[in-house]
Amino acid sequence: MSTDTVEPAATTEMVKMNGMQAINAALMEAMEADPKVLVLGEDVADREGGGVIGVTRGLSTKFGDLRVRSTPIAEQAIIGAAIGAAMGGYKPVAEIMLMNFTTVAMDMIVNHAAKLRFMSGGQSQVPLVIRTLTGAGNQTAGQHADFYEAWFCHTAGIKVVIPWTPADFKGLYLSAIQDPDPVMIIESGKTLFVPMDTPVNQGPIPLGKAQVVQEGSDVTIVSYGQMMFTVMQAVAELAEAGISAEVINLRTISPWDKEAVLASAEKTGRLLIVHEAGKNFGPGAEIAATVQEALFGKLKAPVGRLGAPYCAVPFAKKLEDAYLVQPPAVVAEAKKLCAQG
Amino acid sequence: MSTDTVEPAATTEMVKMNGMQAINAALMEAMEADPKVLVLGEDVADREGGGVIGVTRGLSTKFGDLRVRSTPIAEQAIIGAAIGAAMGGYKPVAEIMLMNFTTVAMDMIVNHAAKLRFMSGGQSQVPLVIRTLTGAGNQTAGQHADFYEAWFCHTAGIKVVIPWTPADFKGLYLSAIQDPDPVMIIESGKTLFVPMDTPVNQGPIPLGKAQVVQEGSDVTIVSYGQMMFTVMQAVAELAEAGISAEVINLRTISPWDKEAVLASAEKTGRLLIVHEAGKNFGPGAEIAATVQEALFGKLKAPVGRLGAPYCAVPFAKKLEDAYLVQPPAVVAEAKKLCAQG
Amino acid sequence: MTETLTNRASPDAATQLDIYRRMLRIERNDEFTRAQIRQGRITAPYYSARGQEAIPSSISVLLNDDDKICTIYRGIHDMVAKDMPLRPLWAEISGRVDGTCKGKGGPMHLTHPETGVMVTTGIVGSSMPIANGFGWAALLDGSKQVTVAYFGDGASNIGAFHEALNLASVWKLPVIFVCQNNGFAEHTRYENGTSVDFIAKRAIGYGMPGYTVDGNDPLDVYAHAHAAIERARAGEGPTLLECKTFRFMGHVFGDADAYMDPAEKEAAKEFDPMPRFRQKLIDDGIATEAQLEELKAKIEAEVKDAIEFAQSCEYPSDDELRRDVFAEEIPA
Amino acid sequence: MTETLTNRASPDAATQLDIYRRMLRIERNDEFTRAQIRQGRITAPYYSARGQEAIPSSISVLLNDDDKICTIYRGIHDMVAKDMPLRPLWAEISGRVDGTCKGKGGPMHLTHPETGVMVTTGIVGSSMPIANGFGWAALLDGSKQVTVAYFGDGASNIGAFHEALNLASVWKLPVIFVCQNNGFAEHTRYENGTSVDFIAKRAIGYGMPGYTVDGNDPLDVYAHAHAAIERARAGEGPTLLECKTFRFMGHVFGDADAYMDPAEKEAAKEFDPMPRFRQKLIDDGIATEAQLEELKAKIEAEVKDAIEFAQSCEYPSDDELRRDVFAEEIPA
Ligand SMILES: Cc1ncc(C[n+]2csc(CCOP(=O)(O)OP(=O)(O)O)c2C)c(N)n1
Ligand SMILES: Cc1ncc(C[n+]2csc(CCOP(=O)(O)OP(=O)(O)O)c2C)c(N)n1
Ligand SMILES: [Mg+2]
Ligand SMILES: [Mg+2]
Repeated sequence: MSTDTVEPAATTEMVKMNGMQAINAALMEAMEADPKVLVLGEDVADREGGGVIGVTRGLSTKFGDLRVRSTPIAEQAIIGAAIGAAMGGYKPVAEIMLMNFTTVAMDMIVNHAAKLRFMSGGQSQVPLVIRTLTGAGNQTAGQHADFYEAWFCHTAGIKVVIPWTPADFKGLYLSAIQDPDPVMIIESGKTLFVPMDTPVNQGPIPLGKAQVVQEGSDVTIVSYGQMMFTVMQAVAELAEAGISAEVINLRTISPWDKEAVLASAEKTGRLLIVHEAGKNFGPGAEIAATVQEALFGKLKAPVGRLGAPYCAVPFAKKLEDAYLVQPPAVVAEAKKLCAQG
Repeated sequence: MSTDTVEPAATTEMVKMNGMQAINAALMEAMEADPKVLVLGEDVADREGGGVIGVTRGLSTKFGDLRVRSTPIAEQAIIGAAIGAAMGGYKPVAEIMLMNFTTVAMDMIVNHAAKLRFMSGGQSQVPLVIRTLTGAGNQTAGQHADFYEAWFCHTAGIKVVIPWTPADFKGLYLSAIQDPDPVMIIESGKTLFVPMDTPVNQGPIPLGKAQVVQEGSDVTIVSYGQMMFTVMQAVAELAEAGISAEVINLRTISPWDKEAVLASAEKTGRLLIVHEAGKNFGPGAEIAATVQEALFGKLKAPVGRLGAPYCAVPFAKKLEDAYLVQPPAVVAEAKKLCAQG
Repeated sequence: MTETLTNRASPDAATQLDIYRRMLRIERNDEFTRAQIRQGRITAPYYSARGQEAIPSSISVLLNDDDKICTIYRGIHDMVAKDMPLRPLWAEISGRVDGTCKGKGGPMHLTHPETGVMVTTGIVGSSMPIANGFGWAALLDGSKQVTVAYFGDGASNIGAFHEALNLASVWKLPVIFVCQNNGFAEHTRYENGTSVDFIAKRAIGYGMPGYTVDGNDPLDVYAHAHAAIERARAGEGPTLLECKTFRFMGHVFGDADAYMDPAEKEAAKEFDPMPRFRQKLIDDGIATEAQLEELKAKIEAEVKDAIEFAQSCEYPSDDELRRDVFAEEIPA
Repeated sequence: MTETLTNRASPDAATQLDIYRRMLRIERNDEFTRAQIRQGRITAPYYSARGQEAIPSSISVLLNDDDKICTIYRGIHDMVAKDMPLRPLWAEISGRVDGTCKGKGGPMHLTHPETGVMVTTGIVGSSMPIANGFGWAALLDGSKQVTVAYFGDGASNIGAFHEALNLASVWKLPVIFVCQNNGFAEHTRYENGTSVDFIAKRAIGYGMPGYTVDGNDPLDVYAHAHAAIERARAGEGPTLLECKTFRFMGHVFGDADAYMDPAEKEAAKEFDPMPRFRQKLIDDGIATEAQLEELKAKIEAEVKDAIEFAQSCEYPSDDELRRDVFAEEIPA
């Protein structure tokens, strides 16, 4: 499905795995290679089942209970401990079980993790990875499925990554863990569960670089996380309708790959951004605002954005389906753009 | 200085007051008129001096210690108590001393205050006002001066207001207190301290409506809060250079007055947004993204944005000055736009 | 251990029967809920409170309709104990527009103000700070209303617990903090996340009474809840009740309990409040076997009626996404 | 009251003198800082710790350079007690590029890793969760390092305190939680924000030792800090020390103390640790008046040198806004 034009695959030998397995493999590899890598979070150790859905399974057994620590339910304490350990020379991977629970750790993330290097004039560094999971689709309703990546993109000093494929997970985790600065990795709903072909020896994928998944000529579609599945469905339909879409898997939302997006939008003359986060003041706004400025007069249509409506995530399946951007909406919006210019 | 084309002044009798006095007057008036209005926050009662800078002075003496309550340092408890009291039929005005401290109350604000009406299918309402203060300019450095309005604008279910003049404060507070939904009012640095002519009987100013402060023909400048002072200085300089700027004081950032901004931008053909919040993924991005779409092909120049650079607020005065958008930057950007089209 | 109550109130026979009625209504409702999910008839994350029935039942007999509760994702038992009607409850967890929240909230965010079910939160610890606000409102109203904040043992380790209990004590709020200590926070055993042997001891740090209670014994819960509610209504302030119990169905529906020693669950069965209290009522001559069977039949009929009702209801229209965000509908 | 220490360590004469040296360095530095601000020579929000000198001084004599502290906006005394050099400190609060944080952090965010000054936070309560991380790192390193988390009495009411103390206890971290209880949180008196008579009692809720200490008495602070540090180095876990003291200069520079009864401040002067401990050293023959005057002169010279140094330094270039955001400079 994917023609990766950004970096060559590390190997041609492929294996089917899902996102959870890829994260687990990345953590295993990183912890083995570097004794400074740590893992902490609620239920992450094997005594507690290696994570509520098993992503960290096997780590504490292999690397010991001091490097892989289950925590009380106390997200401020989790991120605080990770910050201190990071400043103390370690590379902690801290889990906040769901993204909505970052709300109780915002001080630690925003006022401390993201700022300590700057406020200390470079004396401190906080090489911390925050893992968190979110996404609608399982009727978990208003407090368990929000995408707040826009908040963290707006916060100077922390990088924001949202992988799509298992290869993304493996490669982006490997890079994030070795990055000298805080990185938040948002695991997006079904990206954890869908098995996909993955290079056996997938190595690091650079942060800040987007992946051109498919080249096209009529419209550029930028997306990330589980919305990529939606986009790929839509793109197949668009192809049948004779519309050639270039698809970009953004991977890192902040700092985002302006070069890749601008190059593609300039080429196709049309850009559509699709994300699960709310459209209003959402991450797509920054991309649209940047592109309209950089390519003023060169676009055939205004930059389009699709995102969640302005409301909490609803419970009823019917409403949840209406809440999420679905393939027909992507198709319709892309066609609308292609009808212009 | 201002030609208010949005609503007529409530009276022509004017008095000089500053923002603090205007808020105090609004609270006095609202509490007198409606016994359901409450005030809570750290040090807000007169025993504690009526607020660390005295904004709530006199209220507890007049309305009693049960309606005006100083709290422990516990922002989750403050917003939690305000939510419960609001659902219990009251109209609390909760103070979070500085905007950076909203980070410890994000769960209460985002997962609860903003969502309870929706999640309860309309059974609950949370008529709550959150007051908070922020803004660079006093060398309070990295953890005391951030503008995070973009976070709350991105959060469905809470309105975000940033007043500029004392009249704004009086009028917007009166409206916010009577609004049936949560409203965050961000008090922006020197807007509290600069005395300005204010209608003696300033009544409510509607939320969601912008104010056209000055009409112009070459470029529209949208701003709010203390950045309005910067913009007004720049506009005077632009006038000398023969550039006629239309100035919009946005007042409510979410939901923002699309109609007013689009009408003005369509008229002048050029739009510049100026805010103190970080430019990257900032509030201006949403406005720019919306306008480029609505006015595609009708603008003479791309939508311009000015905001803080991507870093924490620095301490040294010299760096703080470089961090803040200054009048020359506004002038330069406006001229750049006016050189196009 | 923690504080000992001196003046123990005892429920009379009728009250004991009322407690049991509430327990059975919880237990039957839970059974039917799990069955419906198992059969794929409803799709919803479900946190069974099987085993914890005695706690809210013994408290709710002491509450009026206008007394309030703030509860959590594992809270349907608290609502049912508060006599929330089952039809809007089932319609809600079935995602129907006649649900108490029009299908927008679902099982983790059920509310029903008429019976005092004010807030159900999915965020650990967040029931407590909000409960304080209802307590403040009661003081302002000059009413004698009390508010119960339910939460789990794991929640006693999060910041919101601390802030809420401190504020409630300083403000002398009429709030009862009820920790349903089922020994686990998701997969983590009590002692691996909690630094004190009895959560009730934390009350010392807030200058309020704290009691560790046998949460499987309705009489023990009743006695302590009675004292706490009296204290709250008298304007003397909050109380922390730690009710020790067990959750028999794991954390969430589908949880295989792999982190738990099966012997532990076996051992806990001996203290399962349902058969024990039933037997006690019979032994004490408070009810006959036949009467209890009749009660069960009545309750099951109520649950079945609610399920049928729910299935007959419409799904919400997509316009609902624009409603209840604000009081005023968001324009399309 | 709270727990009583049985085995009290006493500082020898040299150590007492070292404690006093640190106290005097704090006191002199504070005096000069306030003078410079008053004269408009530096512009910075300043939270004087005048009155609290004994606490970090009596603790720091027990610490090594590689032991760490995490402190707060009112924390320059903690840094000076830890023997942080004054030149980079003054350059920092003067906003110069040779400041320890290149002028980017200022007085509320000073750090100096070489002397173990790791974090200074402006957010109430936030020193504690981060201190735990250094404690965890020490366990991983297999070192005997300890970390001291300083905070105020008001901070003991915020969620981060609770989460941090619970985690530290469950993980048996080598962290000392030192509450400098000066009786006020901004304008709020202790008892109007705090629900317990002694903050040290909260340690009961975390299964750790908690002591209420006379924070104006270096010997009392020393004895308790000694026990806490020993315990931490022995791998037995954290301790909560509540050190009762007074802040003589109000909350922030410019604060007129209107919320405070002037008689209260007057009464507190009797317990001002500076003259008291000085007199004690003389009375006990540990130092002569002349020696102490000499010490004072030496310290004042050091402070003056630091001030002059700071004034000779350059301001940071605007490019600094693009540096230290990430390890890699942000492109212009
Ligand atoms: C702030 C926050 N962190 C984590 C979670 C995920 N979570 C849901 S329930 C739960 C365990 C709670 O345990 P306890 O308080 O004992 O309640 P119980 O489920 O046993 O009734 C956790 C960690 C959450 N909902 N909120
Ligand atoms: C989370 C948060 N809320 C509020 C404030 C504002 N504030 C700064 S200092 C202070 C008082 C702190 O009192 P205490 O902990 O006793 O320390 P002290 O200042 O007395 O040393 C407050 C409320 C803050 N910095 N952080
Ligand atoms: Mg539990
Ligand atoms: Mg204090």
